[in-house]
Amino acid sequence: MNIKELYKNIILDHGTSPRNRFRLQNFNHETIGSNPLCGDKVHIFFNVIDDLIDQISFVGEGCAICIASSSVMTEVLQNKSKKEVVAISKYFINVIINKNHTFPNFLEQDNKTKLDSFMSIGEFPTRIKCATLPWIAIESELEKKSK
Amino acid sequence: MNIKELYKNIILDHGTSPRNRFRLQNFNHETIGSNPLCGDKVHIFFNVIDDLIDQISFVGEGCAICIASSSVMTEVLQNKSKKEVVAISKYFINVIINKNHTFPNFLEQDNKTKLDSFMSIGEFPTRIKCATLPWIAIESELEKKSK
Amino acid sequence: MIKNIKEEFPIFKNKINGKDLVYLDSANSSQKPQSVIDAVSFFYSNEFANVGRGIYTLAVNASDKYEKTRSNLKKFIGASSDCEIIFTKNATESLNLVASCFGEKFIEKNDEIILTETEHHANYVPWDFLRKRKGAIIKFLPIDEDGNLKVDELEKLISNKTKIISITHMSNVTGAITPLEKIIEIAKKNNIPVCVDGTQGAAHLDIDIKKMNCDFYAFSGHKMYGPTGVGLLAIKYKWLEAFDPFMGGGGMIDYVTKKNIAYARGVWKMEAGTMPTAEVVALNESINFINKIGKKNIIEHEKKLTQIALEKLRSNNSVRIIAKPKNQGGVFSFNINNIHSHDVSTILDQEGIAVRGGHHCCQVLHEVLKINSSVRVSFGVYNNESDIDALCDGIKKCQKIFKK
Amino acid sequence: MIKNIKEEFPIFKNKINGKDLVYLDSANSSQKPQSVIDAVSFFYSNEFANVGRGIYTLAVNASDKYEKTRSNLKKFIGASSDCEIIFTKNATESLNLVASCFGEKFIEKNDEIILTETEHHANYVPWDFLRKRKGAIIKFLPIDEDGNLKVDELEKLISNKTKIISITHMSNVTGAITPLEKIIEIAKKNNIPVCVDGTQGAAHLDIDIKKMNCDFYAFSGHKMYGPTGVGLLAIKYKWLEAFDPFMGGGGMIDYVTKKNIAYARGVWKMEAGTMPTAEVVALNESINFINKIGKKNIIEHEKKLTQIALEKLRSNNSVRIIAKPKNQGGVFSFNINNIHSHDVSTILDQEGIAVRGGHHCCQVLHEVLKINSSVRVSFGVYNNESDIDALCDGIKKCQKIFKK
Ligand SMILES: Cc1ncc(COP(=O)(O)O)c(C=O)c1O
Ligand SMILES: Cc1ncc(COP(=O)(O)O)c(C=O)c1O
Repeated sequence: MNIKELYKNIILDHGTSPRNRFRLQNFNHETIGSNPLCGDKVHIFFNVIDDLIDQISFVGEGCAICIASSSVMTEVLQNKSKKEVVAISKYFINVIINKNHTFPNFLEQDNKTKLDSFMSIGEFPTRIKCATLPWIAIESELEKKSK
Repeated sequence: MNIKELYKNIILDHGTSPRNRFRLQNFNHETIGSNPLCGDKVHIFFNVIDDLIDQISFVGEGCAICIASSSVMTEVLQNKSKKEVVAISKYFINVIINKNHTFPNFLEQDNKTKLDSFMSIGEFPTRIKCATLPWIAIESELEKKSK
Repeated sequence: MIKNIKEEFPIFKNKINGKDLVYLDSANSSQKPQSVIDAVSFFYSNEFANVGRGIYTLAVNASDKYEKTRSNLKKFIGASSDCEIIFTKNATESLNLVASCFGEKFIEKNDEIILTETEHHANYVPWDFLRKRKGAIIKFLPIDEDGNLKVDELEKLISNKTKIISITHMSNVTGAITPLEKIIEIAKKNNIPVCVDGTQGAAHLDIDIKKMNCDFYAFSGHKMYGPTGVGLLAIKYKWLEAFDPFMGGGGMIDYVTKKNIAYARGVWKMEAGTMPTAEVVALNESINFINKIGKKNIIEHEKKLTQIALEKLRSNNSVRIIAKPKNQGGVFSFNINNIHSHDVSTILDQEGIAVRGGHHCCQVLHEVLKINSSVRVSFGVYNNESDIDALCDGIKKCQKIFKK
Repeated sequence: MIKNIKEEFPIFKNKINGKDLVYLDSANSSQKPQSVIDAVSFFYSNEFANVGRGIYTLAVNASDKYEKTRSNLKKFIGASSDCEIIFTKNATESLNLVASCFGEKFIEKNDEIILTETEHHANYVPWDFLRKRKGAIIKFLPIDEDGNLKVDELEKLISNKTKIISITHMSNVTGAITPLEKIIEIAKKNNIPVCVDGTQGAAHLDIDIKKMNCDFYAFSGHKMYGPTGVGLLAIKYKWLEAFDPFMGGGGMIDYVTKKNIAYARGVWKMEAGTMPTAEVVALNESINFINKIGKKNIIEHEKKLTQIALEKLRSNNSVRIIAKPKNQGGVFSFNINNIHSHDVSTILDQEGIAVRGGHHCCQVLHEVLKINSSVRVSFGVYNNESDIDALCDGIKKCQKIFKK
């Protein structure tokens, strides 16, 4: 596995120039994901209107992979329903861990490409958590609220 | 080193039929020596009159070497002065650990023989404590009182 | 399979005082098979790194191996998903951890702790700390004259102040196997958590933690053909959640500021500092070794040896076996009339026979049995009938030397 | 002598990701020389027995070897006769022992403990337990912007409530060597005991405990070319006498009855249960290894490498070394502009270079320095200039990959 595979253009782009890295003015959900071992920490804000994510953003510190994953997440989850968020999250984690490609049919091709660019992280076991951190945080927030 | 060297006649005799194993009626000193590791424990009683040990006895539980050493001690220290007790004790410990034979000139030949029969214990390092236990106890009792 | 197993243990190639080594002290610590010894060397020579911290290749692989031992241990003891395994330095630390963390949160003045008269000091002294520090009360489940626990008296000992029961899986002196099912059933009926000192059980008895349904199970690597320096504690997850950490340091924190410290969750909370990495990695080979032979075969082998030895020793009128438990593993203790256990041990040593004399860290038990000390014989997979013959000859030698 | 020392470490015969291993993480744990690895194997293969309990030949010899390490360690650190060494499982346990035993007896509500901003979590979390449990107050001796402790401010921090000062011998992040003489002089003037976290000192700095005159000195075997699973605590005998035991179990008792328990004296009181026997025995070879090369040569070698590395790295404009201590050992940390330490670590790993990214268990220090994490480089005897060249090339690779 070439190291350049890991730091692909999309990851490098989002990792060093992340999108939506600010605190939302209005939000009705927030959640924090952190990895004490390495110090990665992201704080995610999102606003749900009529079961759809209207706005979503994040702030935080972390490695390029964690920041890129958070940034890509905020783009991909725009206008998705809670159910879709969970499905996409499962897809993303599956892509990395099991290289499983059966993707949710509502997922747009360009978003799928963004997510798939994280695939090679599966080859770097200690970095998997960096990528999944924001996704696990948002999943657990949604599960909590639906209980 | 033959094991029979260790369990010589004197040690075996005193170890299985110890002398002076009872609690004195009158005593002005007592001291306890114990080895938590193996459970050996001897309680020594003695009565000092005009700086001389008038009577001395012991009770306790332990291996043949510890019991023999206590028994021999009660015989050897009879009528000895405090100073002589310390000198004999040092001699005994030296016999075992350093095989050092320069003996106090006041020590009777038959008592010396008894003490010297413990010499081969030096070859069995874990058993040295069994033999020195009562001697160290009486030494520390005398040191305490003379402070 | 067990027949040639001695060959896998390099120590038996050595002579002790010119004689073949007859090792009858496995309850103290077991000898190590070549595969375990090699695993330590291999790890240091080719794969060493500290676990859990670095993200470079060596560190990742070391962490994987470390965690692999943990998951294999879970299988080995039949842990269900609500049970975790913490690595400690020995069974003693595991028991101290339970007593300290449980005591800190759940023991108040006059609360009661139930132990038994057969406990090793490792399962008494840590509870005594709570007696001294918190004013707790310790009650001892008694034994009968044969060395069997009087389980029928347990309910009488239990009160609404009883906070925990901590008992050994097998006595390291008499070999009595504790009727855990009965005891735990009574405890659970009364809603009392149970800690099992499994130090003698791990390599010698059937273990099915799930069925057993205990809350804690403590054991040591070095008594199960593994390296020294590593102990284990199986612990129900709910207790892991409830407890504060036992020690503080690197690896067990969530975040640290000058004002406050938050702890990591799960097993990490209890594994502070650099762990016995090589030891944990090599312990996996001990599990493999035991599994290869099969627990069932081991139990059978050791029981059989014990029965043979007891029979032979009983035919010697000067030998008194100190207990006669109903259900006995591969351990028993005895005395020879008028010869102290340490004299026996020294004389046997001259014949290459390693047995332990003394109270075996069970002073209460010896007090109850009204003896000062005893000679212990304990078997491992590598023992065979010729070891028993050597023991019998050695005992005769003791008697000869002590016959005036 | 140091020139060919790498050959004594078998791990360097392996390839990491197809490259020669460049190990720059000795502050985390050091690699092991063949002599130490062999000592473990030899002990298990020929001499293994549990120490301190049996009186048969194997057990006696094992105990002798165990105690030999203790006496050699005393020489190694220049301990005087009023100082003992306790074996623990790691430096973390040593520090927990001090905090717990000292705290139990001598810390009351509002009493003050002085640490520094550079402490490893192992020398902060155990004291935080006392803050939580006893209402103690922790004060931090600050550092200046270069990472030097502001020793001049120590007297201001001291009050009549100050009960203990606990400080590191060397920062495991910046490599800053603590001016212990000054600090301990001030402490002693005020009658305050001093605990030194010597984990980074043991294998890398001059140690003369007697001259240093500290009350406690904690360190770890695995960071001094020794096995995992064994830690050390040098402790003044008067504290050993004053403290209650840290853990309870076999080997640390004087006698035990159902009503009461009396503790053994001396080091035994603190060594409960089966100790890391093989590890302690093998640790003797680590001391021999260090002595063979000579502490003076080691210090010189590691200082030189550090200076060379710092010079080379400073010539790279994108690299920021996070501190600039006056007196520096073989450790430093840095960041590359706009690249996170973990990304650096992962990319370097592909080149066979082992460095650690993160906060290195020093979150307070990183907070004070206003950085989230850093990449740490730490040297051992086996490093040489070509390792530094590899590091510089690796850093350039990081920059290339991150240049869009
Ligand atoms: C300064 C310092 N103190 C304490 C420790 C803890 O040492 P150990 O993990 O061996 O317990 C370390 C190492 O991690 C350290 O660098
Ligand atoms: C029944 C029992 N419990 C606890 C222990 C303590 O085990 P360790 O010394 O490995 O901590 C032992 C062994 O000495 C034992 O036999």
